[in-house]
Amino acid sequence: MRLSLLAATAALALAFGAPGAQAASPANALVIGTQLSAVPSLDPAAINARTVSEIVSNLYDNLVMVTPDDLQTIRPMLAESWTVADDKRSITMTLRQGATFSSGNPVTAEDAAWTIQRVIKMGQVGSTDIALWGFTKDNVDQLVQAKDERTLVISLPQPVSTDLVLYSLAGASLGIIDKKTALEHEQNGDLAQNWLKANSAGSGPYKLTTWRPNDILLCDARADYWGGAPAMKRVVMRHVPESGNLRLQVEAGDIDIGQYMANSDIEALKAKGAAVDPGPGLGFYYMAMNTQDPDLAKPKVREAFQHIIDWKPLAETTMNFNGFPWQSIIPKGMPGAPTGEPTGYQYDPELARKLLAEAGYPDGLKKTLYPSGDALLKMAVALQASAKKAGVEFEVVPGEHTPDFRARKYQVLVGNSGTRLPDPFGTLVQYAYNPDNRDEAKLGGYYLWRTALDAPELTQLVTQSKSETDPAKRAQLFTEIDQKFKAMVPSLVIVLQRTDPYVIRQGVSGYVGNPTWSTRWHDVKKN
Amino acid sequence: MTTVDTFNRPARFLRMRRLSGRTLSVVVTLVGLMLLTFSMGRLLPADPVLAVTGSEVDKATYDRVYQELGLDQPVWQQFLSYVGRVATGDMGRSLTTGQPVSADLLSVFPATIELALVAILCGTLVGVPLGVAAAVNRGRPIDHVARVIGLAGHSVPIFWLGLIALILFYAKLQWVAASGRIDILNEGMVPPITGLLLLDTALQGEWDVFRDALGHIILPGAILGYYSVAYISRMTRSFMLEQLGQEYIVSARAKGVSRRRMIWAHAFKNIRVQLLTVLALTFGGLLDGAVLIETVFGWPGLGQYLTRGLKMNDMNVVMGAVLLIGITFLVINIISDRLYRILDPRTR
Amino acid sequence: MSNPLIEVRNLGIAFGRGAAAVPVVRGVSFALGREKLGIVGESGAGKSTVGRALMRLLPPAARVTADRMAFRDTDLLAASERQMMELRGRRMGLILQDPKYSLNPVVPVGEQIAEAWRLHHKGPAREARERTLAILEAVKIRDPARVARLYPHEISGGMGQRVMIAMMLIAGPDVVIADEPTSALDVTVRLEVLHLLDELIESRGLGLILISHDLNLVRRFCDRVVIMYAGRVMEILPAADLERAEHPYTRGLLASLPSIHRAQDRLPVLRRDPAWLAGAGGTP
Amino acid sequence: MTATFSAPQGGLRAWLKTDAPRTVFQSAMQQLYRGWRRFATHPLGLAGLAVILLLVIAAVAAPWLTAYDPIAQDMVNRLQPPSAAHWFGTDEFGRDVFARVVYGARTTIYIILLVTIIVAPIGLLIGACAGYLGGWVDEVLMRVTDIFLSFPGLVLALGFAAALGPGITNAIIAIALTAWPPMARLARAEALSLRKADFIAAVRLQGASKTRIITRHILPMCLPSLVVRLTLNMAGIILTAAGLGFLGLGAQPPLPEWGAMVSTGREFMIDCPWVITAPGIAIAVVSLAFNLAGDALRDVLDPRSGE
Repeated sequence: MRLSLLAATAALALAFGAPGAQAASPANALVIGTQLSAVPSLDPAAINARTVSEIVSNLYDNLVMVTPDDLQTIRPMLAESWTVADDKRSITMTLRQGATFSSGNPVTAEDAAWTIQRVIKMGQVGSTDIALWGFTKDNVDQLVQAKDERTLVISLPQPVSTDLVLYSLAGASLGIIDKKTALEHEQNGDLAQNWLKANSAGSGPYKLTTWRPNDILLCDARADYWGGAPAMKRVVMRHVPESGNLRLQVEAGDIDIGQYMANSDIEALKAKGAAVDPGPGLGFYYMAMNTQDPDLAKPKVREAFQHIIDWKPLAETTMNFNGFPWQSIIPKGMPGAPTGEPTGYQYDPELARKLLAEAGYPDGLKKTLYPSGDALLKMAVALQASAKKAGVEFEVVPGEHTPDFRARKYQVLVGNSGTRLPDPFGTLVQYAYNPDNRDEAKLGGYYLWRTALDAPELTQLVTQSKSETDPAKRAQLFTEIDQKFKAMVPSLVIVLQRTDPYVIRQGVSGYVGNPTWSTRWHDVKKN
Repeated sequence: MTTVDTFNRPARFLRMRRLSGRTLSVVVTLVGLMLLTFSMGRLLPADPVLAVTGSEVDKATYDRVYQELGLDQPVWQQFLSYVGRVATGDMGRSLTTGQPVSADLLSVFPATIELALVAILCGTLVGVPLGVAAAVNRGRPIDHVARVIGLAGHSVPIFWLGLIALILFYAKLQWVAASGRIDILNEGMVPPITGLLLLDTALQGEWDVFRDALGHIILPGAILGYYSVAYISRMTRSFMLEQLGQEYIVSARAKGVSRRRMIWAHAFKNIRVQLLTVLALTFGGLLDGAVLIETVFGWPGLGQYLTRGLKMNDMNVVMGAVLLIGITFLVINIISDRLYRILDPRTR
Repeated sequence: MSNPLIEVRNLGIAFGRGAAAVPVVRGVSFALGREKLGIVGESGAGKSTVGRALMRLLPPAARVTADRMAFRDTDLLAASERQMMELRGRRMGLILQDPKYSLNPVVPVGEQIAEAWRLHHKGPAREARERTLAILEAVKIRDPARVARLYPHEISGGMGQRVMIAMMLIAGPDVVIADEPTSALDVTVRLEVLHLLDELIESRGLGLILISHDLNLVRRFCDRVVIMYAGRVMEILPAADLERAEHPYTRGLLASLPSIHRAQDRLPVLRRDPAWLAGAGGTP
Repeated sequence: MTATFSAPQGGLRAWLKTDAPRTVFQSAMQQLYRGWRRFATHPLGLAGLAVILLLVIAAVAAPWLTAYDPIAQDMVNRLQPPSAAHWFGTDEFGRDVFARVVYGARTTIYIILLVTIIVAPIGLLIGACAGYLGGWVDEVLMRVTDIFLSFPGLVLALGFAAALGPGITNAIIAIALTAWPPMARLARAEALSLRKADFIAAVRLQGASKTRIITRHILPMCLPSLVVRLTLNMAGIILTAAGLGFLGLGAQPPLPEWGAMVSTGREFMIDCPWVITAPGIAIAVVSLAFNLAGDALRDVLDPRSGE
């Protein structure tokens, strides 16, 4: 009896001692450590989050694309060329020859038309960017048609800047799907939604081999890709929830790219020679105030709240890789965006106290503060402390509060936004657009609506910027919107512009984070 | 001649009644489990309709789905339909993974079972000898040391221990892997039979994949095992003390039996069955520790699946996972009772 | 007493350490030849303690001192644990009181008997099995093959004690210490087991120490008797001379025994004399 | 006769030691004294008790032990290693870790007291009623207990905590909901063994009602083993609270709670280990202390359960 126990311990010790040299990530495979927790589907039309957009943009090709270094220039991809009609109400695109899906079927204009129609008909989060141009379930079949094998015509129901339409076609959700293969797996008219959740039918450089939610994603390269076989034969995305664990693996060389890492781990890896792509994003960290709350409805209170956020040390320490100070609703570098350091509101507890007293609250205010999710908790705690000095008492309630934010059931909330449209209109439609302020409208997609602040003039200007086709006029419109937004003491206080850092192991090159979240693996190399 | 008891009821009838008595209590407990998870699901602040339709939905579809889910029916009717659905294995669809919850549970549960089994093995290999040593040397320093080592296992926060072990055994010594159940090279190489990687690879003779899987499971398993050492060693100690005081020990020694044989071949042989029930209870307790360990080691198991469900207010996941854990607990207790009867000659 | 099997002089046993030590046995001396020696006394007189001390089976807290405590020429005090292991079972056997507790409940009785043999004799399992069946027959158990497979809770008290005897005799000891061997049995079985024990002891020419609180049993069954009281030996005398015992304690004991021949309405109660505790030592 | 508390000859020791206590109070004190004497023979038990006393002192005397405010942020010297100024260093918001551990003791005491107040009465009442009344009452109550027991503590607590929402009080209620079943089981076992006791029959003969018997006679008898079981389980309760804190369902920021501190501190564990070490050790030491004290207490209060 005793012997068997000793034998078992010895066996364990032997195995324990020598599981072989830790297999560093192989030379021709790229290993990405990330969070795969909230990925309900790999269907391009059903997704808009960052990580899954990256996956989808490597399984599927778009008609056109924008590269990380120049977000304004629209470049050809599956569409070789395109022309805009004189009345600017339709775009005719000519598809390239020789591009094939992973099933071997050739990529035709019919696949492109069907894909766009499908996105609109499904009407899920993937359609937000393109639905803005007026496409609906009823009109999309007539408006988007394949003239022949290689020609696709897109007619616009309303006057819209064609650049905006093309930008939305570059988004991950508009990845072109192999119509024939998809329809083979359609289940009672669901446009193959269920099948595409865990399978891929695209023409991208990689095809899906294994997908286990919250665990692992395996994609293998296609040697016959029309844009040339990618260097990395296999790409693995591994779910590593613990940042410390991920950092150790990057240090040990088992993982090449680290995403969603804690700032201290990024700093440590940077010090050890890893490259850090700051990954500027098209979104902001903001503090939202629900103007249905009687106190927050008063502009003077909102003005005071602009001075309770100590954003300098926040950007330098707690959130140093999560964003840089920014106070405009137009992303930096975009047409109409201010230049230089933000000069608007500074952290000034005394001023805030004075303003609150003027607004009728001599001994300050007490409100609940919701972080929109766990990632925002540390920002909420920092805000809680800095606001205390200004006489504002915040009770922080941790948890998942995005649903409350959408349903206007909150007082003060800190959150972050993101969009994939590389055009100011993308953020303006979120922050300065509120066509119908009634509760029944349920326009949860617009942040301004969530704060219940009616701004008809701003809304009108934003609609105008959508249809304005002349670039110079659009830039002037954007600046005007930005100034008017600041002038009305908005219910959304912009604190930082968002950055999503990627840590890239030494010896890995060609991995560049795309602000529109269509980060492509095609050019990644290892030496 | 059928054996009858004092009220001349045939033994077969008695056994049947006792069996039915026990299955009745099992069924009642099962329904109780579902009542608990159902009410827990209802209390969760998430709106079940949005879980199905996604957050942007117009009034019409909202009402249609509301009706479809039967939320308009009285609560007890909803509970009955819930029990009906669960009986057929339909636990609804998960918000976070998009898959039906029952499919998710099938893929995550073997990972936790395997982790718990390795943990129990480690916990026993350390806990039992520790308990025996403490009992045999009662009162002497080794007794106190054994108790502190055991209790420390239960007192030290498991996630803290996990992180420290990672730094030591993974970062510095490179002995083990850091996360996941297997290296990406071996991913999908071995067709699953039981879903337990160690077993599947061993059965199919894939020894280096086995060693790789072992390298991934040994650290989280050992730490989770250490978490259960306190309970196992304490129970072993009290069982052993009870046996060492028995007369048959004196008669064994009078026969000239060596000390070691007296401890293991005689005293320990008597407590093996009792230890079985202790291990069964420990298995349940391990599911607690698994919840934390799986987060630290990125182990794609039931624990992580449940905590993510709770964090994302994914109601179907919470109800499904908690119910599965409850049922596992129940099954383990039943099996340990049955084994207790079979293995102990006195009650056969 | 020519070369005795066991010789004990001025044996003292105390429990606990230093000042807290509680003396249980003081100044006991006696010798055992190939005879049946009874040790009798009230419960708590220390007779079981003496018996177990001889085989060094007392719990670690016990302190055993003696001028001499030897089995033949082996000094039992100085013997190493390894030597004692060889001696126990092979040279000296111990029969305990209640088979329900003194047999391992989860091991078949045959196996427990065979173990006693295999501990001291190398050899194939077949031989141990044969020896077991032989000894079971020697203790008059019918159908030994079937009984060997049974568990202790499946056999009666009488049969259990026979198994106990078999277990202790299989290795061929020279001395058997029987600690209240029949107290747990009902009266009818008690005599059978005693005769069996007597027969085996006589036929194999062993030395027996029979520890009991039953004066009548010892008087009829043993050659010599050691009377113990509060850890001391009051008197050692041949069983036949019990009626002519000199020590007041022995006479007091005898007087308090009910007897079929003499009708007595009130049995005299023993009056304890502290003087008995003063001196120590009885004749060897 | 009324006992006047006269100065007994030979001082307190003699008063405690005399074989003939004159008042109920004196006999109770004597029992306590004898219990303490037996408790004092356990070195580990004493160590455990010492740590628990330390915890209470730290909680009560927190403001005097450290000048720092556990909540005030001081971003300038953020993540400073332990130094003369900050004995345990500072955390990611520049708060003094030593102060947060000391004030964290208050949270832990709050958890312990609240759980005890909720768990002891529920457990005792359900157990005693089930044990004493028997029949279908026993069957129903025990089924309910079994259902709660068939969940590992943390998992059930997680479920309730998520349902009730974050916050230390909700977390404690969740923990209490999972901690009462073992108490009920224990009280039931005691009540079952007492039900047949003669003195209970005697009381019943005097016409005492069921409730009176349970409350006045059965409950007090269950107290000793309940105290022991509660002390032993307290370690589990503290760890469950820490587990909830780790998963973000425990205390709301900025309240200093050891589990939450370890959870947020784990982000800096590799570079600034002191942020996580102090609260980690605090959790370990306190729960170890309760385990050791519980073991020693078990010896004193119900020796018949053996070692």
